[in-house]
Amino acid sequence: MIQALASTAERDKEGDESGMRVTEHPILGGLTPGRVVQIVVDGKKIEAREGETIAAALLAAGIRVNRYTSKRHEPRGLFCGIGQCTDCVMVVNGVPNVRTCVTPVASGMVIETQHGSGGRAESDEEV
Amino acid sequence: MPRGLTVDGFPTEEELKKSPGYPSEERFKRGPVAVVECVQEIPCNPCELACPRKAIQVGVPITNLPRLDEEKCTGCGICVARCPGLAIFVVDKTYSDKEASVSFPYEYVPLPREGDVVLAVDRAGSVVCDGTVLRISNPKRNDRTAVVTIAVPKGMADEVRGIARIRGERIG
Amino acid sequence: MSVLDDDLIICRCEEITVGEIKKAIREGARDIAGIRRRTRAGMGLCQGRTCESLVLRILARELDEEAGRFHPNTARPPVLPVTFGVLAGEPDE
Amino acid sequence: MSRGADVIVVGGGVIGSAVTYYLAKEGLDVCLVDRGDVASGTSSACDGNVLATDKEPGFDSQMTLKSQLLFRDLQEELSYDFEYRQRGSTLAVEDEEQEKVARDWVSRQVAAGLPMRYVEREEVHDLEPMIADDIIGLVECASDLSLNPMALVFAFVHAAESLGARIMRFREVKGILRDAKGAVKGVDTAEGPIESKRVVLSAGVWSPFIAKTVGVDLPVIPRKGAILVSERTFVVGRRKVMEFGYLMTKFGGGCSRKVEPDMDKYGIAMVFEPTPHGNFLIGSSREFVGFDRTCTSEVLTLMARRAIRFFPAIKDVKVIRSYAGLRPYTPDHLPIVSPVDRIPGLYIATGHEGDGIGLSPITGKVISEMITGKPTSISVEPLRLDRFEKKAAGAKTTA
Amino acid sequence: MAVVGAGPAGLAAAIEAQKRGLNVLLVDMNLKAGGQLIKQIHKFFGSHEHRAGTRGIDIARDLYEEAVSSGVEVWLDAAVYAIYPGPVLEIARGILATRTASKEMVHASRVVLATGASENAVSFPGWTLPGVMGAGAAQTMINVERVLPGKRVLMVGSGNVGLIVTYQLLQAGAEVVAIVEVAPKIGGYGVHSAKVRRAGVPILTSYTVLRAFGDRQVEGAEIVAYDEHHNPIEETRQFLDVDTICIAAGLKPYAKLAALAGCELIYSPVLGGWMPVHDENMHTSVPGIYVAGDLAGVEEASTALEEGRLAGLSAAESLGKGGPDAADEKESIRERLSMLRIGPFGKARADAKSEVIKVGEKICRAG
Repeated sequence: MIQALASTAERDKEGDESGMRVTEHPILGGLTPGRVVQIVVDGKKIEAREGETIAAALLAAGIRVNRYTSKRHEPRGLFCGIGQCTDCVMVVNGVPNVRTCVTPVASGMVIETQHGSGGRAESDEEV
Repeated sequence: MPRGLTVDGFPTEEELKKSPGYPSEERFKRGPVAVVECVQEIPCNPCELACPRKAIQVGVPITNLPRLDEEKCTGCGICVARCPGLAIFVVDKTYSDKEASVSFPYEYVPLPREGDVVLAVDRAGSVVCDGTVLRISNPKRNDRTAVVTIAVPKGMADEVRGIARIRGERIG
Repeated sequence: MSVLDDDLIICRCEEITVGEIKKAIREGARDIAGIRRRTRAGMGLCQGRTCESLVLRILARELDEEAGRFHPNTARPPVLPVTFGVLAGEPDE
Repeated sequence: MSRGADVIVVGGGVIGSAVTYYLAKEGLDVCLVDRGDVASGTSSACDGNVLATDKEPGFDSQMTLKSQLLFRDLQEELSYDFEYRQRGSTLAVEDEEQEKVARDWVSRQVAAGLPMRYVEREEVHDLEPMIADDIIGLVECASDLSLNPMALVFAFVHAAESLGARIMRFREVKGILRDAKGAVKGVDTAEGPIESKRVVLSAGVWSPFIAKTVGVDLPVIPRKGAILVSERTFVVGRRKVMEFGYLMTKFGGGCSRKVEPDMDKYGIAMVFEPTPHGNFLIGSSREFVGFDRTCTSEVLTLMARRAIRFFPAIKDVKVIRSYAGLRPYTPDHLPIVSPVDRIPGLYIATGHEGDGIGLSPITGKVISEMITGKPTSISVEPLRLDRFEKKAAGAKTTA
Repeated sequence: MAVVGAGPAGLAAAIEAQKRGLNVLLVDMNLKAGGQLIKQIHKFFGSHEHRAGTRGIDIARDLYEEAVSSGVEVWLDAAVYAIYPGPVLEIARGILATRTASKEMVHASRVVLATGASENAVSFPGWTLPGVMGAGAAQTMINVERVLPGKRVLMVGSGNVGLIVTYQLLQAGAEVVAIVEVAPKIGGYGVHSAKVRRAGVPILTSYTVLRAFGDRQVEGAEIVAYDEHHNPIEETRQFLDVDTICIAAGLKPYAKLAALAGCELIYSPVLGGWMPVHDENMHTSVPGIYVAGDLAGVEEASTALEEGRLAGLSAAESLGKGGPDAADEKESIRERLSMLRIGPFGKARADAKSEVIKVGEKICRAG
């Protein structure tokens, strides 16, 4: 039981403040160190593991809202996780509607919460 | 009031005793034995191949309920980690004067350690008594399914089927 | 049953509600395509991948028919979003 | 046997629904019959352009202008929002050769009373910021407008219903019934006949099959047109933009385009139309392939390529869907809005090709005027069915 | 031959056909091969032939290696967005991992579609809030990405997916507060339910989720029990302190590509909804196009594997490359398939499948 305490403490040490990373796993084993890349989310620098999806990196950082809808301006996040429902889309490197659940992070990637269609104006009616 | 596997999610005593994988009380008296808690006809038979003594038979079709040949079974426990449904246990009601031992699959981290006093749970996940960890076995052939053996008061041998997971919250 | 509140969103992309779908049925929609044309349910980025089966269930219930009577929307290319650039098939400069 | 009606309208597309609306407005008991849902054929597979700019100067463009004025009224009359937007439209001119034809086009249209002008090179990007750098001029038409075609059908249908019209969906008309004297007495449907002394046939490309049941040959054939739909995205343009070469694909001749041969083979011409929902539609293609409504790889590829040529910025915008519709083509590009002289009580309203949406109000109005015996809002002579017979006869004489 | 989808069915089809002498191209839109197997960390059921007792992730790895070593050409990050008569596949390569995606046109004389299934949604007030997600999405997060989707979870649905994902959430360190099941009985295997019950997770049958609470994300859920007349029992209404709601309401075949290819569809509630009609060789109504796996009716991964083999073998046979054992081999695959469709859980699927094949025998001429 003291062991368990230690492993929780280690989590925090690794900078996983939200405690969302699955560092130890009975089947998958310990989380291999892996290369860390920096991404920028809404202007804030965040560390991500190379190869993971944007959605995973955000969840690990405690970010669950990926976008706000056009009509009701409601928050949306990860839903299907397989690139089908397109609810987790964000503006990535200036491109709107990028499916974050299937798109891997890359060093220096600039990610923004998407509002509506992510365009420079919501629709031509609102110009 | 037990409502059965499909409502409560775990088998009742009656469902278990009706199944061909459940040892007789006489067999329990003679030492460790496998308890196969597989009471639904599902297409699955690794238990059959797991046993070196062919003490578990499924046969054809593979939806047959596993049948335990309690004379052949030595309670070695190889089948415990091989059952994909984690539905096989080894119970030794002769472990000591006052205690029985129960072996069960355990796929969580962290693992308990030998000698730890743990919270033993029944099929419904309720803590029913303390248990003492006797063994943790996790050889390669188990493919990451550890088998934990704990000692519990003899009267709990038919109830205890696991331990409460060791979690951060419970520490201290 | 509260889960059928008219205000409940069914099409997550276009934010179309149960109420709007029921209204479309009252106005004559008899299939998924008819609902889509009247409400935009299924016209968004995901093209109905999430809501199609929900719309199908509402149709079946409102019209008291078997779900299997309602055909899915006609499949048309592209079945998943692809850029004009890729579709145009021109090599990148 | 269903209750009869003053008029039966066959076909619940935009033309049939407009006809139904205008007839109901005149107080007639109208019954609209469609084998499926309303707005489920060609009117659900088109764009929402109401353009005068691409019409032949003269009768053709005048008729559109009249229709555009009717739309202004309809916006008030119809309670159902059909996403009416009058933003005008532009035609993109690629080179000096096109420029010459374009300037001539503008002057002829202006002479015919259309609010058009030629936009010089310096002003091109003020009007269309996203358009390709090498576009040398634009033809602008201020009166052109856009709307949602399916919503327009629903708007007509709802208004007609509230005026007492009956809408019979999912009832297939098998043929037209005549009395002993040869006059119309109703229609035959899968669920039995419906009586009426007047029938308006407005079933688009499917009209000839029904007309044939009374021995009428309609020179209407399906011409397939495909459309690409984008995701919701940034503002690429705020109004309709077409390539000037579109006119060439529509009418043929005039001036050439510098395009790969397949572009002309499939009649590809860029048509850009923003919707109020944040996405845009890309057309267009023109093919005679019978009743095949599938989208083909070649056409979609070429349409995407042509669209990028005019709006390079959309290269990274995603296409989420395509569809194709069967436009009712006639040999002289004018619709048939006409009584059938040989069969008293039978009227034809079809053959609008790509202009059905835009011409639906004027068509509906004219048919209602014909049936109620009022003077028609526009001259209907050029729209008469017998013009084809006359032409055929004329051709024979000349030969 | 081209195979669309590198899950168990697609991989098996590709291996089988390649081994029999076809040149096989296997395409998948994801960055990793294996389909849903890459998140199946549990040991599989079935028999020895189906590699029962092996974990899904290991089966995925082995199948992929076998495919590559047998000579199958594999394109990952390759999304088939259209299929035209020919059949010709139009593929976008490099959408996910690169910024310069390109288009590839592939003409194949035989195509196996193994596009799998997608999760059914359940709608309730608040279901659009971040934190409400498919059980599959949560499973991907914990087992592939190694990130918790949340710390306190309500699972909606007690089918095998709901039960297994519940177990795996526990393994990853999350709490599952409860499983609610709208039906009066648990949907999945008893061994799975017993496993999560032992771990202390209550399974509430005849219960439903009424709403998800939260402003920007899930902060709680309200559940209620139903009586036998489907009326809520007010005194059972309760608030659960959860940050995540997982929906496990079954799967539906992902049939859009098959439909675009012109395959006749049939509605089978037992097999997940609309799916392509096929004959006993997995051949569809479109000459040269085969289907396998969840697309051909939602079942287990073991079934998908066998169907994939059958489709690959049938395609090879139709090109004269079946080999001398083709008929026998097909027979034994069919036998193994029927073994997977017996018992109380398999019977309904067996019946539904034979209904499909009965229709298929009429409209699916061999390619």
